[in-house]
Amino acid sequence: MSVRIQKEPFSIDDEIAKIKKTSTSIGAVVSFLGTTRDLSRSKAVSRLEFEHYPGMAEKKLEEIRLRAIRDFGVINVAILHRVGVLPVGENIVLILVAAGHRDEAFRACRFCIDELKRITPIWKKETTTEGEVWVEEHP
Amino acid sequence: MSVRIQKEPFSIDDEIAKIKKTSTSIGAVVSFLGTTRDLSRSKAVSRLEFEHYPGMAEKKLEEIRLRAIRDFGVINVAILHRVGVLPVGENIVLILVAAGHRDEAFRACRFCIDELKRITPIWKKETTTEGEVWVEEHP
Amino acid sequence: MITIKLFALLRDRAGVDTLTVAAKACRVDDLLAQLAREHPALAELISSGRLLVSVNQEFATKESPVKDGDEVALMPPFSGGQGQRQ
Amino acid sequence: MITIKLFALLRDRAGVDTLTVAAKACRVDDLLAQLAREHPALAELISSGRLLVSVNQEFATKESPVKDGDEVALMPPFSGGQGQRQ
Repeated sequence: MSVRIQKEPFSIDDEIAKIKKTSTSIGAVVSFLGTTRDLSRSKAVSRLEFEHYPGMAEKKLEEIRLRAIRDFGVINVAILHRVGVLPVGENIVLILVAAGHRDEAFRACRFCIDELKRITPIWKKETTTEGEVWVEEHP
Repeated sequence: MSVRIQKEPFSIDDEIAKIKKTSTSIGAVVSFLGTTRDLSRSKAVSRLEFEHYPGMAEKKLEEIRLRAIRDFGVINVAILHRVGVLPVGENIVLILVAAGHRDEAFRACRFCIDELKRITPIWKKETTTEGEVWVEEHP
Repeated sequence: MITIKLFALLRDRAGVDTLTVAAKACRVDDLLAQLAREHPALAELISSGRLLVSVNQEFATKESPVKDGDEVALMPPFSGGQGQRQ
Repeated sequence: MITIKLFALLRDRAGVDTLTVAAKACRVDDLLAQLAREHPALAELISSGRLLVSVNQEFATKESPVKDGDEVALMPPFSGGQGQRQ
């Protein structure tokens, strides 16, 4: 499965090994890793929780993946997003783009994270010193 | 050391864990991984060897690293390149860019790999079915 | 029956994650108006115009048709991903 | 003495990775001309104009000065990195 939403941590080395096994023409793997910070809008974050719309979220990620492969001519794409309560400092989202050339890999990876934020039904709740808030980002 | 040239394999998870420890403001890590392919100019590659100019190669990588941090406003950069005889399919080069925002992380990572290829004294020798050749890339 | 799924802030406001409403075939905006009347806790968010709506897990507009048996979701602006400091 | 370091194809052609030449203070192009005369195996590559030259591990031009004790390197075009198929 090249698109996954899960509570568990992921290993980037493992995911890269998996994607490399899918083709022998891969020369470049560009990845985006999103991590939780300890500050949000200048307030200390003590706790983060991610929630998704099961079914629709996976479907949107798979759409993004297939469009990236088709529109940028890359070899393969993997997208992982974690949900549930996550401590500060954890890895949240991973996008891997495997390609023959680096140029298309960079552009496809950038496309995937921008689209993920735009069309994937996932929500983040932050607990800061001022209380809990569902974050609304304006990408 | 945020710039390394080594014979040994590297773990991307370990390198990301190291760079994340250097700041609590990191929200995005963009990475470029270059791997060896089994084909080069349509010929099957059986063996790869990388050689570097010890001293000058590290110095150029550190220059690239510091320019990326300064010019793109990213938080930290790590650059690793392997040398010696490497089997096909191995990871060759890793660039990690840690930043607050994804935009600057993507741009700085792209800058680093372009500059690495342009100004770092590292050479690749490929053994294919047609013999050995020192590769001259024209990036 | 139409199933209404609520997420994030909407679910917190409503106190439940799923509503069912008896509705004839209508448009998304008709359904939203009915929900706002029947569930005052959601009225402010619905009228804000900032919610996204899906019908059977595809994005819908105010004019999209809704019929018996459909799964409709009311969704606040998304915030997945990370990597964007504000 | 000036130390000349040779890499990759240049080293293979010369059969050694380091040469030392007795040279007075001069320019890079003078040094290259002397090397081409003393080491015919390198002459073709030196005259190709495609080599990069460094003096004390900094990139140099044909006009750069070289003096006793310097470390000069003759370098074929680089091919580090990977991730570019041709």
